[in-house]
Amino acid sequence: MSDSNDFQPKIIAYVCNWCTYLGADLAGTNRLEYPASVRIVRLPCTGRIDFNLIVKAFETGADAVLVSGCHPGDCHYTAGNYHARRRWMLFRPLLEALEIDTRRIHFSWISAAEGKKWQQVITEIADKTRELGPYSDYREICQAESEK
Amino acid sequence: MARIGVFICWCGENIARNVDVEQAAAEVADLPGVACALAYKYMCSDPGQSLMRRKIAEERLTGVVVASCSPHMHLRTFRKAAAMAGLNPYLVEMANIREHCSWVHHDRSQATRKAVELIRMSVAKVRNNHALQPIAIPVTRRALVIGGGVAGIQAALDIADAGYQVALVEREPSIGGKMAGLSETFPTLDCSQCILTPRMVDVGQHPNITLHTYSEIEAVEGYVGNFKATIRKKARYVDVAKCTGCGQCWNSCPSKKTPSAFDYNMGNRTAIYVPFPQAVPARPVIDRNACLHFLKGKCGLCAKKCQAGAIRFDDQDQLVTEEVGAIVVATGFQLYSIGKEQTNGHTIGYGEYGYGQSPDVIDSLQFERLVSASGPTNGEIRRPSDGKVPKTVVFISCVGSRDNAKGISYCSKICCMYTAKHTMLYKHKVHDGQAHVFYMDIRAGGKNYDEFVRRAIEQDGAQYHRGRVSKITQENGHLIVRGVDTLAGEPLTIEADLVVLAAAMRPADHVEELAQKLNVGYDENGFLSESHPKLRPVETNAAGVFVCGACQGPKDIPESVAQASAVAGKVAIMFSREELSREPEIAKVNETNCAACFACVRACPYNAIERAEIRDRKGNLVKRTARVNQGLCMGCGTCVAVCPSKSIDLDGFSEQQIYAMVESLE
Amino acid sequence: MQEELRQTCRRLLTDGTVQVVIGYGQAAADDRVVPVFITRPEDADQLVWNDRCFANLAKYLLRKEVAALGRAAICVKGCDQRALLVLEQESQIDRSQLTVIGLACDGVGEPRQAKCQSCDVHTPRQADITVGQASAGNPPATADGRYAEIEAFLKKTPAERMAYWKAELSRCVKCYACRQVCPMCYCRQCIVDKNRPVVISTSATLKGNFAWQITRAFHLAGRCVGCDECTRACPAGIDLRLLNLSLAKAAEENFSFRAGMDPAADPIIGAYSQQDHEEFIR
Amino acid sequence: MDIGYYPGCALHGSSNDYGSSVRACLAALGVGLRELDDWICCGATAAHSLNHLLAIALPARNLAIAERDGLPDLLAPCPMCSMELMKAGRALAASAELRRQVSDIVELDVTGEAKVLNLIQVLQKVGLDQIKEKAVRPLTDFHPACYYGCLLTRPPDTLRFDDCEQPSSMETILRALGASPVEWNMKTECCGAGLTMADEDVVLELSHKILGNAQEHGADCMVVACPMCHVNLDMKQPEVERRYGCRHDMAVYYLSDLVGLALGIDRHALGIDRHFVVKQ
Repeated sequence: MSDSNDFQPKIIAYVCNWCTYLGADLAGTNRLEYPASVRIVRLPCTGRIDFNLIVKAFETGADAVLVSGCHPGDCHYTAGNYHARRRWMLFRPLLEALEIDTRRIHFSWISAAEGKKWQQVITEIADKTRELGPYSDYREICQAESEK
Repeated sequence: MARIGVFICWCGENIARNVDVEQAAAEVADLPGVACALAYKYMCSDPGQSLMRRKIAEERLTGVVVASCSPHMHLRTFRKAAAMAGLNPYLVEMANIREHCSWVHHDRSQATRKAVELIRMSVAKVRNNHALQPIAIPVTRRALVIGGGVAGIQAALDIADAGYQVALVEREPSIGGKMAGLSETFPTLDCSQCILTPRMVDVGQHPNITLHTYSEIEAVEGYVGNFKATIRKKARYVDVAKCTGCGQCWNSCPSKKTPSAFDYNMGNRTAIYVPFPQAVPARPVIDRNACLHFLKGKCGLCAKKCQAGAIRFDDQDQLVTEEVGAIVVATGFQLYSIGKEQTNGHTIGYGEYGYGQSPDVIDSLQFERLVSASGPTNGEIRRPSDGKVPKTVVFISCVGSRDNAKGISYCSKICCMYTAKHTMLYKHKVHDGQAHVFYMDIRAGGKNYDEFVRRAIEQDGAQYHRGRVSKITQENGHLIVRGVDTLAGEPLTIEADLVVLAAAMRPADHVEELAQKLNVGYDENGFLSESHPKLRPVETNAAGVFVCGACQGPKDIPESVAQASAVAGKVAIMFSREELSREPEIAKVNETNCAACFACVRACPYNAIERAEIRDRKGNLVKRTARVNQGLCMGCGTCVAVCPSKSIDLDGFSEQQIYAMVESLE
Repeated sequence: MQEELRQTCRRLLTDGTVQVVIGYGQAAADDRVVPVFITRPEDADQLVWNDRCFANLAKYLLRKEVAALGRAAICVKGCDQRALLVLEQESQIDRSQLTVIGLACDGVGEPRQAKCQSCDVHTPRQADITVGQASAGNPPATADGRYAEIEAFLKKTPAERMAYWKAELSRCVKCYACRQVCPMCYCRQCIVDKNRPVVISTSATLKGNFAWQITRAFHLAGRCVGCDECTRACPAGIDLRLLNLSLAKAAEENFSFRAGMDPAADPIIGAYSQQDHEEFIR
Repeated sequence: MDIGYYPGCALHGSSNDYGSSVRACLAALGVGLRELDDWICCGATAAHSLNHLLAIALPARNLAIAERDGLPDLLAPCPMCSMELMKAGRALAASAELRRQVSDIVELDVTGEAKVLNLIQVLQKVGLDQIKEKAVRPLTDFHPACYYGCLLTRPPDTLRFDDCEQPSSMETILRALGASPVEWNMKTECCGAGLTMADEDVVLELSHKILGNAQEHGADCMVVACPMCHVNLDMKQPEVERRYGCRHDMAVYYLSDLVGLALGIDRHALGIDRHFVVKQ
């Protein structure tokens, strides 16, 4: 990982304030190292995370996106994560139809106690994205000039 | 033009070891809108904070980014410091370059680069922050307690003793609940009425408590601090103000054959009645369905006998409203109906136990009345069919509980204890009698609880058989109980005189309807949901609504009382201030753009969004719109995600702020 | 059937049940069928019914100009009627103030439009008045064939699919005809027209076109009734139906839900079940 | 009222007395029975222990015939048959995949929507008032013990009929016709059923207990709605009496027998004279 020639996939993580953000805090407290190319965007709840944010992440050059919040039943706001889960159930088939690479979109439940899981999830996403390489398809989409 | 100050913390070596803070400060100083960027050893220390305050003044900052630890650690600290310097606290954001950066990335150049990006994100965000004012909500310092069992009584008394007004609503003619009908209580065997009735009297006499008995909640409007409850006071046909409770009426009433609900139909009562002698208020009601005046248009003996002139045959239901700041739900439990029909339709009852077929198969609350000194047999244990003293009694636990096939999956928690108590009370009254208990497991967790069960077995000779009963049939005046003893590994048949079924505890009837009126959640069994099972055990997700007692889950008297006092503490804390202050980071609607599809209304976990109408001065409908109730919104933002036009947005995490953050990563 | 329709219209206007009938009429210039708004009984003969009656007229109910004409009756095919139900569920129309004339339909277009191949609402449901009889009855609701096109499309390789969409969406000129014609697109300000923040790039480049079509389609998740007006309206001939189908398929497979079919079924967006599956979440 | 009729093997063979009784009784009540064309085995006993799909497909074919011939209600007087048919119906209704698979096997479209009824349910459908109106002879002299056996109410999730442990539907009908059914303890105990062929001892012991309990509770006859119960309580009764040296002397009627008698149908037409225990 220290080899600077390695492709460092850009990961944007949309996380809820009460579980996953604190899980990442705990990973820090426990000094659990993971790839540095992840950028956390703190939101109150996974319920707040709109699908447009995933599209926007790819537009800004992300190679992978993570959406992570509280485990079912643990949502700080009772049900925001259930709403999110249902949205992604419908969103993924749409992206598959459009051939947006769903292998680059990750969802997880990480609690405030799961610093270790945070480290694992980020490490695995980085590894997997490294295998997939940069998301050049979407970059091409973003860079294509109007033909008209 | 934004003037943002960026303050980067070394956190001693914690950040500075892996992040080149000076270089970071130099890099972010050039970001658009940044007025100054500097690093300091400990931003959270007093000198750190005063540095920030000084810079806010000197540089006329319009926003602040503190790049240090997690916002969960110090966001409040820095916002407070900014407020002291005259900057709206909601113009302060943090970049977490410690937990999310220096502590987890050991490559100094990578960590520094990431720190710069995290700060850039926060700068992008704070450029789009707005000054927010905390939301102040006036509090009506008066509580409504729903349910006058032991939990409701305790909660009402504690709140009233703290100096606040309480309205206590009870469905039955008297407060007292299930506990008033119990004989003696485990594990001390003290008399239930002896400990409860003084409390009931206290409630009746407390200057801060308004009692609404024989009343039900019709509707609840409003939100935390500002509820308005409509209470239906059912027609009593007795003027409570005039009545002295002398008893002339019920002693002279000729209609004496109505089964007494208080005695679980084991005894009869008159048409005008108080449910039990120690009732509070000690004022009777007339049962229309039994009263000869109402049925046949004649009699009226009670009216003739009443010297106070308190009988009012023309009495009507009345609706009264109570304006309160907090609501306590303490509606308690009922027993699982052992017979055939179950309210939830698909579970099948216990037809094989012959409950409802043989009068000598009774449930545990009926047995309580049978051993109670004030019960229909004056405390003598005589079986219902022929009044004989039963020489063999079989107690069956888990009738309905822990039985997925026929009943419900949960444990009712109190049955093991009261069944042991029943065997003791029985033995104490019928010395030559033999008690048998069929059980699945004995669950006696609690102070002096297991000792109590051991005593029932070892001193009072109850025979415990680990196993289930398959069928109870009647044979020559006996009940033939066929079961299995799984420890002995053989079938067991007992010829019994009386069978007592420890039926499962279920929430009281119609609690779901009440919960819907209050916007309180409930589980698949109808028990009300607490906000957090460990840390917010008596709060609900409806702000200002609290739960205690068995409406939240099976529990015994000490637990119910403890919860009730906990609720009272919560209510007293809420009432200790004139206004509730709420975080302003909540949703708001752009009412001009709202297309009124109300997806947000559906999605809101707190029912905090209303369907509103905008009308012109003449009252014509201009348009409809969603509107956020500031007293209820908790700021999760689920509404924003479901709004296609983003006509609803979340302060503190607005669309503008979030997109600015993401786009800063480009 | 056309005569029956005209009679119905005449009667409704004569007896004052409604003040306007929204239906199909013949364009003066060519053989196209256009929406007409009949307000006088004597104009009822302008109404036509044939297999060129493509438009989903539900959209017009949301127009202020139409509302100003008074109480309305609307002519709908089975597919269009589903839109009415969704609009009612989303508080956009007051069904009690509306007279729905259901037109029994054997399909539109020559050859028949794609949506007509798997149609199971030849006779509109929940109509106040049904005109005509479809020669094909409403077949039992089976999902067979309904999603054949998207299923076939998903069998292509990822590279083929990516190439397909890049080619298709590069033709999009961002005219927003798909939005304007859609009965479910009734926002007062479309998210694409917002500029603080710019959620979707407004330029007619691939970047903006992908973002727009993802957004348009997903805002219809659990709401699209499959009237295919977007596809018909697209001047670039982009098969937007494919995207709508992918969502309809997901809705039916996951929640046994089809928008606009069952008045008693709760919407699936803005709702959840604790049992929702989550094998894609770790 | 016309309904589909699935006699099953028993009513055609060993228990044709039950068949006569059902036909005569329902005819008198104006219920037309349309026997399924080309019906086959319900799949009882053997199939369900051998092959799950076969155990669904056999009854499913009968359901499919009922659907094809437009018979939404289907009477199966034998409780084994009605249970197998209902079980198949529920399984089919729950799974589109199974419907497809089974439709393929039986070469008929099957949805499993045909409503299967036992004899009691058909009488309930006719209605107590209707039956009472047509009755000409009150059953005042009868003190029957109604015996449901193991299958009429079980498995409860499949049948959703009456209370599975304390049923009372037969009593309700007979009481309405003037009889005085007794309360007794073994309404839903097992009679040994098919063991009558394999292990007669078990059947004799169980039948003895059942007959004895009915007798002790003052019954002068028994009423059943199952061919197997009838075999074990009626045909085996002389053997029971011989084995246990007792005298039960208990006439065992089908429910349709007693309802038929109340309707004024003669014993011969009801097949009562083909029973083994005959009490005048």
